[in-house]
Amino acid sequence: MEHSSKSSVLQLGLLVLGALAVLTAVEFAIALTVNIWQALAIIPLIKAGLVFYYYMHIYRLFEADKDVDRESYAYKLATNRLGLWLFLISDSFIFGGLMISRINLLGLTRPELLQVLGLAVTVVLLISSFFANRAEVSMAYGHRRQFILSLTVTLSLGILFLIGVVGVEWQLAPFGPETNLAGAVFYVMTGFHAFHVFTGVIFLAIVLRNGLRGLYSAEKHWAVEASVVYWHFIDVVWFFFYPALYLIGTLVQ
Amino acid sequence: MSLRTALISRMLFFVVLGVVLAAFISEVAFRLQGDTTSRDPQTIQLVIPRGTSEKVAQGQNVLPAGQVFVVGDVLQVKNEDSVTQTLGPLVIPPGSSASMKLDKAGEMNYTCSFQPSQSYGIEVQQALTFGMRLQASLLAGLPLGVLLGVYSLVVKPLKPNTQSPSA
Amino acid sequence: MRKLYSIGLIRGLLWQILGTALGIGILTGIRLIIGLPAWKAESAAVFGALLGSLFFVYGIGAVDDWIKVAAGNEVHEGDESAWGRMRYFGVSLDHKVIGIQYLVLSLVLMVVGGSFALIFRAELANTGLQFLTLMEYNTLMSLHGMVMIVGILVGVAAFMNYLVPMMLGARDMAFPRLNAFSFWLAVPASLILLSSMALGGFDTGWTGYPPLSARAPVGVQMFFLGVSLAGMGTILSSLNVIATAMRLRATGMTGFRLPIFVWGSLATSLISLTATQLIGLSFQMVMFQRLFGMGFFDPAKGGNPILFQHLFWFYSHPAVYVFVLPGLGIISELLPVFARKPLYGYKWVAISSFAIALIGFLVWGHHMFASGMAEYLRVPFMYSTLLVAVPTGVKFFSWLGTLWRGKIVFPVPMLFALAGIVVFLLGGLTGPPNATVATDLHLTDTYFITGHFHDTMFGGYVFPFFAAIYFWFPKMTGRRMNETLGKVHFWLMAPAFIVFSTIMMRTGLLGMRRRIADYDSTLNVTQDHVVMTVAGFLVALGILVFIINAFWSMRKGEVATGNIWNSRSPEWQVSSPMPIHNYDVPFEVVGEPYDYGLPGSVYVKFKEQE
Amino acid sequence: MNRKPLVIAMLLLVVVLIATFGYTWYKSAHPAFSGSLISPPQAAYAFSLTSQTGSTVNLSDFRGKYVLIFFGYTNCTSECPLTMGYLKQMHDRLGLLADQTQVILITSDPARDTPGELGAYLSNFDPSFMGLTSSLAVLQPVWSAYGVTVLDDGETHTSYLYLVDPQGDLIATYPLLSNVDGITADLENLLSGK
Repeated sequence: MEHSSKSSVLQLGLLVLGALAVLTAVEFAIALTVNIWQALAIIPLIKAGLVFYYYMHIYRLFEADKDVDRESYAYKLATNRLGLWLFLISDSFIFGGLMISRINLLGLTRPELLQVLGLAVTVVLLISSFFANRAEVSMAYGHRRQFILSLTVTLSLGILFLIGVVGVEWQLAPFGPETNLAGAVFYVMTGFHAFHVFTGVIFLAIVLRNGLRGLYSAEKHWAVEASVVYWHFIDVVWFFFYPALYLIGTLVQ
Repeated sequence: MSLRTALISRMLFFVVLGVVLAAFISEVAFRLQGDTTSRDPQTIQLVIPRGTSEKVAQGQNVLPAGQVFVVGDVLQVKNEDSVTQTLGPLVIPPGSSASMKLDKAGEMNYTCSFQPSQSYGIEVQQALTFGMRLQASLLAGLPLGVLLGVYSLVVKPLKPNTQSPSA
Repeated sequence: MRKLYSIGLIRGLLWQILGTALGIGILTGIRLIIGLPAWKAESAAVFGALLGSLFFVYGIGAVDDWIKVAAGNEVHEGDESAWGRMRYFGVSLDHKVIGIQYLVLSLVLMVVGGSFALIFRAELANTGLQFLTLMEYNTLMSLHGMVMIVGILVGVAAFMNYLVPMMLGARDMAFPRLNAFSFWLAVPASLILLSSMALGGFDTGWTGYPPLSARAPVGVQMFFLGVSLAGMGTILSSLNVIATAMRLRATGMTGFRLPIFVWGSLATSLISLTATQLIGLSFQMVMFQRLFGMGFFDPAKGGNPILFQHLFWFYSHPAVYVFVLPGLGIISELLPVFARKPLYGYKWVAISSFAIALIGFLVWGHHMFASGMAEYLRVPFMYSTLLVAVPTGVKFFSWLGTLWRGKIVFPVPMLFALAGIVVFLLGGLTGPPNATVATDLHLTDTYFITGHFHDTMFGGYVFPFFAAIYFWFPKMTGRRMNETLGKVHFWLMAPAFIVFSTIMMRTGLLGMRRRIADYDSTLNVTQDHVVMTVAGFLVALGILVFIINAFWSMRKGEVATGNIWNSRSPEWQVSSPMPIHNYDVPFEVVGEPYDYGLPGSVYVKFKEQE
Repeated sequence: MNRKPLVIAMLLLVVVLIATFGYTWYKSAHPAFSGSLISPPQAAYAFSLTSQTGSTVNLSDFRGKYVLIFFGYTNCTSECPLTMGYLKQMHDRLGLLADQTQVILITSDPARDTPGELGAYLSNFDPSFMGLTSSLAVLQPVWSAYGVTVLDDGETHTSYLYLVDPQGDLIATYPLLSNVDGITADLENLLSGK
């Protein structure tokens, strides 16, 4: 990132957000009009790819070590990145298993949910992801005020998402976990995801607090990067869960 | 070409190779096997001959009590009798024909008007489709390809310094 | 009292009790507030156990450093050498200490699980029910399975933790705190697993298939929860191993100069890192079904019990490779040392571990031949299953090639390694009949499967495990284990076990179903059961000898600080027991790892020697 | 950071869109008929019965409309209300196209189903639905013509929906309680001339 100026990086982040927004809109439109599941399965993959590259900087994993000294910060940082990504891989198997269960149990039907709310929380999480990226970039360039600002926005949007799903959707849903299969699948999927969001919020809150106390610098801010990458991962999971729960297929009678 | 891309393309090549091999073997075996339920869905006609209703009224059997189909078959009932006949969801006016698509596997007993027993048995079997054979080829081909791929790394290393355990 | 409290383990247990009580209280309170009937044993037990395990991990101090970091303070690895023997009873960040802690926990669990086996083995010695009720039998039988499996997982983690950093020349694992955390998660998990006996037990077998497990007594919840928690621990520790092996290798240690054991550990960790999540998920889904009435596997609600089997076996088949791969690695480590010859076909063996692991992901279906999958799809699963025999065969070939014309010596570790090969061969050869659909439909759910499974587990894990203990005991303690007692242990255990498993398969072929408390006397297998029981107790006796030997040698064993096996592996080039931070001077890898007996060949070169 | 991936992603999106709408166009160009077609179409038995308003109604009055005929009775508790509910759903989904269709309920229980009864019953569903009854003598031939067996208590034994095209020919039948999507799609396709 060193070879490009901060403004250009932020600009790119905004561009990516725009692309993600377009993709989401298209997704929604397809669901409302022709509702072809193949399309609704491919679009999340595209979104995930964008986030992996631009927000989660997956390519950093493959950068050769500049510094071979085992005790150096750079080397440990690379090791930490590897560890975090290994954890994400492992975690993605849970969500993969949930998706498989959903496909196996519900097929091309979906639970009866509030479309507006679904779209709203999705957008909220998307924007929070953008601000998370903004926070990390700002930190990488040592702009602390902007970092704090963006991180606060991310955090509050994350909490908003939680309220939207657990506080509103769970209460308004016309079924309980025991009512029918759709209910069971809906609550277990959103439940697992909401739990991850919750942990992410705590993580971000800790980072924010320590950021306010000025513990991070442009050179050393692994905690910031970790929390932000984790947050993006949660967002990516939702890319797949949103169509799976709200869009694909016909309503369960 | 970086080491990573070299490795990925190598593995991809062998996975494809494995799947092709598996598919070949599977298809050959399949042909030799000569499976009966593997035909494509088609339209099968059932003709109700003239005078059926009278015979049925006397309790005679005119038509077989049932028939076997594969999923996707279309059963077309042609009514050459003088009265309206029914079979399950079908109503067939005289001299006309009606058809239904059998897209669920299982055994059904439809009520009908052209059997003394008032019922016609329809057994729909899951056809051994190409899709399932493809699935099978993938299930067998993937591990085969992986096996060949990893051992190829020993036989012909990517580069001298390349067998890092991430491979 | 204060002194007692300062011991981490005791502190942790106290906190766990506190947490469990608190959890039960909180849950009951919540139920009161939202106006449900206050007392529901099931949810109370689950929530209590969950909170209890969290409290344990907190109480023992496995998360203190993270809390400090979160609070924005600096953390340092304290000097633990001062603690002396107490290090083993509390949180230590030293991978060697954690490895030994794992080892002890593993032995304890396997002794417990084994004693369960002895109990119902005695019950089975005769037809009819002697001294167990059906429920007791089922509980013991199910727990024997899962306790042993957890024990094996822990044992695998033990050697991966102890050996991998040493063999790589690393100072410690990549994430020491995570390492400690994942171990201390395993302790409450084991306790919860065992506590299922107190809560009515369960009668599902270790597989816990719904709908049976959806109706079983509350004990099954503890079983699910315990396994899920243990799974978390495994995932984290395997993450650690992968990161360590990829990042902390000594200079010059390229992929094909890695010790075979590290290759095996990598393959193992790859599986447990990813697949373990799915067994956790499947178990949690059944827990939710029981707690919240979700209908995943309940046909009455449109659920699909087969889905559970898919999720379950997607982990549980690769899991057996998790158990055996490190064991096979240990065999490959020891043979060259005692045959004084290079390991035959090193690269092929190294890659074979990976091949087994990767193929293992795609064969889970062969556990479901009898449970209604599309007939045509059985064939590819059969094929891929049989394919696993190829890399395994490569390993056998390499072992034989290594022994061929070697100057073989037979100390106890070598004996166990050889026994491992023989027994694993028995297990391996009885595999294909189970993999072949035509025969499996007859063999499934008989003692033949059980015998096959025990052969693979003993040959692939138990014997190499003991070999490893006898081999690396001097590294751990600075004293070597008593040879004579070791030989007694071996000659009690190995023949007895081979008789045991062979007879087991015979009864299976005669029609003895697995997992049943009683059998028909007209099967004419009663004598076989008697023989099995006797053999089983002989194995147990051998292990008793081993335990005595271990405790005795720890104090009075012959002092062995040098390279007593005259091995090339780096950890033997420094004095035993291992220095606190492994290598005071880093080494460089300059040659092939297993070139035993080749004049002038060097594997590791310490910097000081330049 | 290069922008290539972004461009690729957008291109992918375009591809997906094209594929999606190509696919839907193809589907709509080749509609599948979910009812069981009767070929060649037979002239539907032309009846003349009394509607719930008391006026006399002939099948020929509905030339130019697709007519869905259903035999049932107002005391029926299971199938009939469900079917009428489905038909109501269909009617609503068709929207403007709906007035090119006519739903007719012919009673199988003239003893109890007076025009008033029918009117009250149908008012639960849709004002445009028409309920027809008459004397047993008049109804008998209608029932037999449509292959409907009526038990003494007025319960129909085998019951279907009959689709009559604008020329007054019987072109298709639907089993009762068949899902509403099929019927609706068929009518939409027919009305939009596909």
